[in-house]
Amino acid sequence: MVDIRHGTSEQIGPAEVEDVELYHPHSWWTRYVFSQDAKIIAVQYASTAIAIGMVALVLSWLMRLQLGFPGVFTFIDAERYYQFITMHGMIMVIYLLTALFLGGFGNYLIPLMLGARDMVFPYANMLSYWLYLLAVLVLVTSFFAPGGPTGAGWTLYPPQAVLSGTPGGKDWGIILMLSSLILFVIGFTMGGLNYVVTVLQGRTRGMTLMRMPLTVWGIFTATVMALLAFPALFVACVMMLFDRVLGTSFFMPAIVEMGEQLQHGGGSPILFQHLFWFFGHPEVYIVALPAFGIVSDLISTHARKNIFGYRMMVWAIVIIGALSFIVWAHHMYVSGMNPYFGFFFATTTLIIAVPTALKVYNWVLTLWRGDIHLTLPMLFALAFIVTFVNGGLTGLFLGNVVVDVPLSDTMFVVAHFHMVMGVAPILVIFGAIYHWYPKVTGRMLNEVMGQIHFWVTFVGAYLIFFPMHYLGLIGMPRRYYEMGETAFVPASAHTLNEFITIMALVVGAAQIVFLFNLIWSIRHGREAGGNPWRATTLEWQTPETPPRHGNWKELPVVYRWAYDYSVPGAAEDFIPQNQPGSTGLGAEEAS
Amino acid sequence: MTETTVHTHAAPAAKAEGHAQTHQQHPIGLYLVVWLLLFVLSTFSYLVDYVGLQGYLRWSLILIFMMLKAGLIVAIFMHMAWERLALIYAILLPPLLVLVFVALMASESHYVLFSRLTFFGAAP
Amino acid sequence: MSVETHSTVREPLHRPAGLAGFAADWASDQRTFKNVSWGKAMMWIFLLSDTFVFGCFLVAYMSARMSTAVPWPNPSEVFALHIGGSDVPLILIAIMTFVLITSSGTMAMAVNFGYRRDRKKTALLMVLTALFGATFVGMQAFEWTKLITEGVRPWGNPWGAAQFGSTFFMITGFHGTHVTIGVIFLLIIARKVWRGDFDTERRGFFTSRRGQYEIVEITGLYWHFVDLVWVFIFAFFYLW
Amino acid sequence: MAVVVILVLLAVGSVLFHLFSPWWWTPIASNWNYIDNTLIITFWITGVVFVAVVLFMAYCVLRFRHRPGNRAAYEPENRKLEGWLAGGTTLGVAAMLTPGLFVWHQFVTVPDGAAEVEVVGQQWLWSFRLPGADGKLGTSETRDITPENSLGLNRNDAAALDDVVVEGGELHLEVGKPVKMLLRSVDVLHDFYVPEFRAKMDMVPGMVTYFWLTPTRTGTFEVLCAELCGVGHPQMRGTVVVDTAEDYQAWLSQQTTFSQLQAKAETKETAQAGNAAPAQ
Ligand code: HEA
Ligand code: HEA
Ligand code: CUA
Ligand SMILES: [Cu+2]
Repeated sequence: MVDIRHGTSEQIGPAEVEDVELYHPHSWWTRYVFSQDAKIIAVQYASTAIAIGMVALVLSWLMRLQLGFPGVFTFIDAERYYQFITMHGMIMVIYLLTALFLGGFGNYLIPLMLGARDMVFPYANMLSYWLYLLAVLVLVTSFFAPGGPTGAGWTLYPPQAVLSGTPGGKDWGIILMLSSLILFVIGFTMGGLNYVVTVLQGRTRGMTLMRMPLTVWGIFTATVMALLAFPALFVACVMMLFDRVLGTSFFMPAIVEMGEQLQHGGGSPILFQHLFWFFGHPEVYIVALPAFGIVSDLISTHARKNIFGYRMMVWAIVIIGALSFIVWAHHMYVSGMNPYFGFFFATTTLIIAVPTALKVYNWVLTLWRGDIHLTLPMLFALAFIVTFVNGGLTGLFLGNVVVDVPLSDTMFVVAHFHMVMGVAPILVIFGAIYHWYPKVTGRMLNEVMGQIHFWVTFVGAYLIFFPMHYLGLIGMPRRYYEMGETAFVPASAHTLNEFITIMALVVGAAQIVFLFNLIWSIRHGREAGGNPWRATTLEWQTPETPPRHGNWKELPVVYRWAYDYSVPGAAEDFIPQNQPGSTGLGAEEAS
Repeated sequence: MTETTVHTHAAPAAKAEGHAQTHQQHPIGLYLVVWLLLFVLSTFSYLVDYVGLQGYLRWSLILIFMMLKAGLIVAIFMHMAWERLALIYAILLPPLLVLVFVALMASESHYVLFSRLTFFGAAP
Repeated sequence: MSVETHSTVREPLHRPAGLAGFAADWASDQRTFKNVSWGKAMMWIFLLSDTFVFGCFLVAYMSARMSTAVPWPNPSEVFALHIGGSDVPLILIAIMTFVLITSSGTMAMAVNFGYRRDRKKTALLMVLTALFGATFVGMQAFEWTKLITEGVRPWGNPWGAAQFGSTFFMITGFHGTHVTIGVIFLLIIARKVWRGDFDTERRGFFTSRRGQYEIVEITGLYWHFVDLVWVFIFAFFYLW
Repeated sequence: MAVVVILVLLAVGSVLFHLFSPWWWTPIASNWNYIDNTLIITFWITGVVFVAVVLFMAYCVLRFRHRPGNRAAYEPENRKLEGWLAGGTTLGVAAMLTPGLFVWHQFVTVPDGAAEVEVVGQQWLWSFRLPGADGKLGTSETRDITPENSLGLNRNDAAALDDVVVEGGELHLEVGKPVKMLLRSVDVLHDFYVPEFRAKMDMVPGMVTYFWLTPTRTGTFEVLCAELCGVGHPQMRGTVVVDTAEDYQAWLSQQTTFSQLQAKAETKETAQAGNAAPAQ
């Protein structure tokens, strides 16, 4: 065993496996298109995710236009509206966040941060991306299929999802949606196995699990969860596909649709909900844990201070991951399931608040007595904490079963999950891009554009979603194409809706600044050098920037944990993980 | 039995990646015994149905034979018995989550059935 | 203090066994699963994920069966064969079970001979395994045709709950697919063994990685898993 | 520096917004003010935590922002502090959960005296059924649904014949009398939601769900559907009227029972048959 925080070469065992020989691309195609280099696959994943994410963003504007100014934009009819929210939700959660965090950041950072040359199975890794791309394309085709994409809501609840009362229900929409999801799961499994095995079996000498940067911990745990949660989605999709095309009755009881008796009978819609949320709840943490990990590193690096309570942080991530498999039915408090489940799931759900809370505390305690550089990544990290705490706390309302009863399926829920998922992790993504862009391209992103982007996005997004809670409190249901004249909704609420819409458009515009920055800086950005943030983790210690295929000339050896910032007695205020010697090891606290 | 794994010819000679591993090599005789056992157990569980046992006895027998078979396959044929605990726990613990799922869904199904029998007339 | 360069590969430190070993392994650097190759680790974790897939299928089946108010067809009659003037319950399924178990046995031996670098025996045993697997799939096909001719459809059947047909076709179908894929892989690997790829460490066509006899064990893991799943299907679908 | 200002503004602003914004729940009309109370408790606890965390951050940024020559402290962990924080959080969570679970227990245990009312959802309208003289609701069956028998009541069930059927009309409830809402759907998921009652529950085809409440004030309330059920979802509205005892009886007496509906249907058919006969 090696001490978490430091070690000398004597304590480090010999290489257990021989250095891999890399796959050497022979042509331009195998080098840049069908590349097996994790870093290139990462960029492919990220660009695809961002591209499709932009579509989802545009959809959100259209939805907001309808909600803010009902009846003004006549081309948005009810059918279209439901297709928009469905695609918006599904794309954002699965095809943007999951793909970007695991496929994008996972592929880029895991091998670099662990001192590996590449993922353990580059070929499967490549297949993973191409299957993901295929899934995205299938999803996109559904926009052009007869009947358009499905409008069943991203939860795809049957029977509604496969009936004619819903857009795409009896057309191609739902079929393409399910197929796309199935493809995504298969593709992801290929990549996921790679990430997990690389973390478990592909680390460099001296890199113990307890020396990994929290970024890797977050992505690793999320991937393990994904490998165990996606099967439920896969099964649910297969079964619904059969209900739709083969006429089976897994989720279909006897139904009279618009006065006509259907052939189905005996199935249980609740079963689908359980399968979906057995996947769905872990899924929301799958997009949260990588954010937790990344933000920890951003804060630590830019506050020039070791992350506070590293072990606690690791255990919190693991415990959250494990618990999240036994809380799924908190999405079903009012679904008509066995009401006594409420006691069990309310308890497990609120328990999760404790490890999560500890993470929050440790983030802010890392700032305490730090040397805070208000760089863009740091700003986004701070913004993340605010929005995440806000969204997480509203989660406690919904988790507390009785309180969920009036709030469920109202805009309060929408506000909750946007704050905690639609804003917080997205802010981390931005911070992370500002942080690692120099490593990927060798150049910094433009600071001015960055500042604009940050302020508008942070303040704007908060102004969009904080007031939205109160619409839910009034009783405004979600997934309403238009409220119409409703006695209990005051006129002022409609004004608030207009305000939210305007903010949404403003924030959206800021994203365009960001995208422009991404492209502009590739050429015109300031030269970054190898380690612009003076960070300790291995990815900043590569011989070249951007790192070449294979990452290292000679594999690095790790002598210390990832957080030796401002070590007393050390010359610099950071000590890279691969720097030997016992300068200010903080051995005192170690024990 | 763990020491079987320890004798590894990793060593300086370690050539390509795979070579640093222990080879899961075990007496053929053992395989044959397990094979035989699996046959017997399968026959038993088949007989449970053939004889037409019912109720708890049937279920306990079915489950016992099932677990025994599963155990043998995993432990011997898949060499789990000779793996180190690190792997054994990593693979065998997560499925417990499925058990939780099964338990809750069993109760849920009862609830649905109860509701159907109480409120619906003829069978749906 | 000499920082040893990467190339030196010393005899690995002796590792404690049991729980102490568990802690040591997880706290160690480089590899958590000592003496487990990348490929094998990958296969194990994949199987874990696949366990959840079949787990969910079975949960769905259980829920459907427990929550339907319509009587469930009695498998031991449905799957009976008319032999020698009398109906023998589940006989075909029993035979299928034995076939699959047998294939597991031959597979286990193939692995063994593989590590003895006995090319011929290994290849033969793998082909034999594949044959048993194919037989299993064949009998499954027979079973399906039999049921279909008797009027079982995914959306209904003459004897009771519609979910009987749907779950049957879905679960056995999914398992059958796994077996078929296994057969294909077995044949591919058998060919490589026969050709001696793993003695010459010939590179894979796609992955351009050196071939190892260990791939036989990895394929074996998958194959045994397919057998394992059948154990549960047999108990829950046919015997319930 | 701007960050500090903004953070403080966010914390303070959020609280002020909560206190002074005109947007708050509608006046309650049922016994579930327990739910409101639990919600208030949660608001206070979480509010305090939110403000505390954000202000602490703001302070840190102000106090420890980078200045030339600064150096951060080296403080890997502090078991004691982390222990205290964990404990405090656990308390806070418990303080919210415990009352919650008590109220939930009330929510799922229907009082014995509760009268049964059935709500039937379909795309996209509400129908209601009340027990007749026998005080029992008869069994139903989606398969039995026909134009004449739009709720699919079971003709062979004596208890069903005298049930009062309200197709697409208003539901009337008696103030102060606990009612058990039995929820049924004939096509897709719906959700019976009356904001003033606070309670809501999905209606699931193929089974019957429920919740109970006691209306506490008379008035007319709007029923909304709170589970996506296709394009008509937002138009799926209904009306619940909470009456005094006598108004309620007056309304009840005007409703038609299932058997009466059947009779009407019969006569129609025979009439048609009569007209049809000479035609050939
Ligand atoms: C990143 C995604 C993410 C995350 C992290 C969370 C986190 C949480 N969520 Fe959320 N949730 C979603 C995404 C997410 N959620 C989505 C997408 C939906 C809607 C799906 C749909 O229907 O479309 C949803 C819906 C949802 C529901 C269902 C609502 C309904 O449909 O009726 C519930 C109910 O329990 C819930 C609860 C919680 C809880 C308790 C947490 C907790 O994990 C939060 C824990 C965090 C904190 C508590 C804050 C930090 C703590 C402190 C600062 C200290 C606290 C101190 C004290 C409590 C004293 N969420
Ligand atoms: C990560 C998830 C995510 C994100 C980022 C968003 C972003 C937004 N969402 Fe959405 N939303 C969902 C997930 C998300 N949403 C889900 C799951 C649903 C439920 C669907 C359903 O009911 O079935 C939903 C539903 C939903 C509704 C409810 C519809 C209804 O119930 O009637 C509304 C209404 O206002 C809305 C609005 C918005 C707005 C204005 C934005 C944004 O405009 C907020 C402001 C913008 C940002 C914070 C920046 C985001 C930038 C990008 C996404 C660009 C891509 C990324 C990079 C360039 C790196 N969304
Ligand atoms: Cu009915 Cu929504
Ligand atoms: Cu959840």
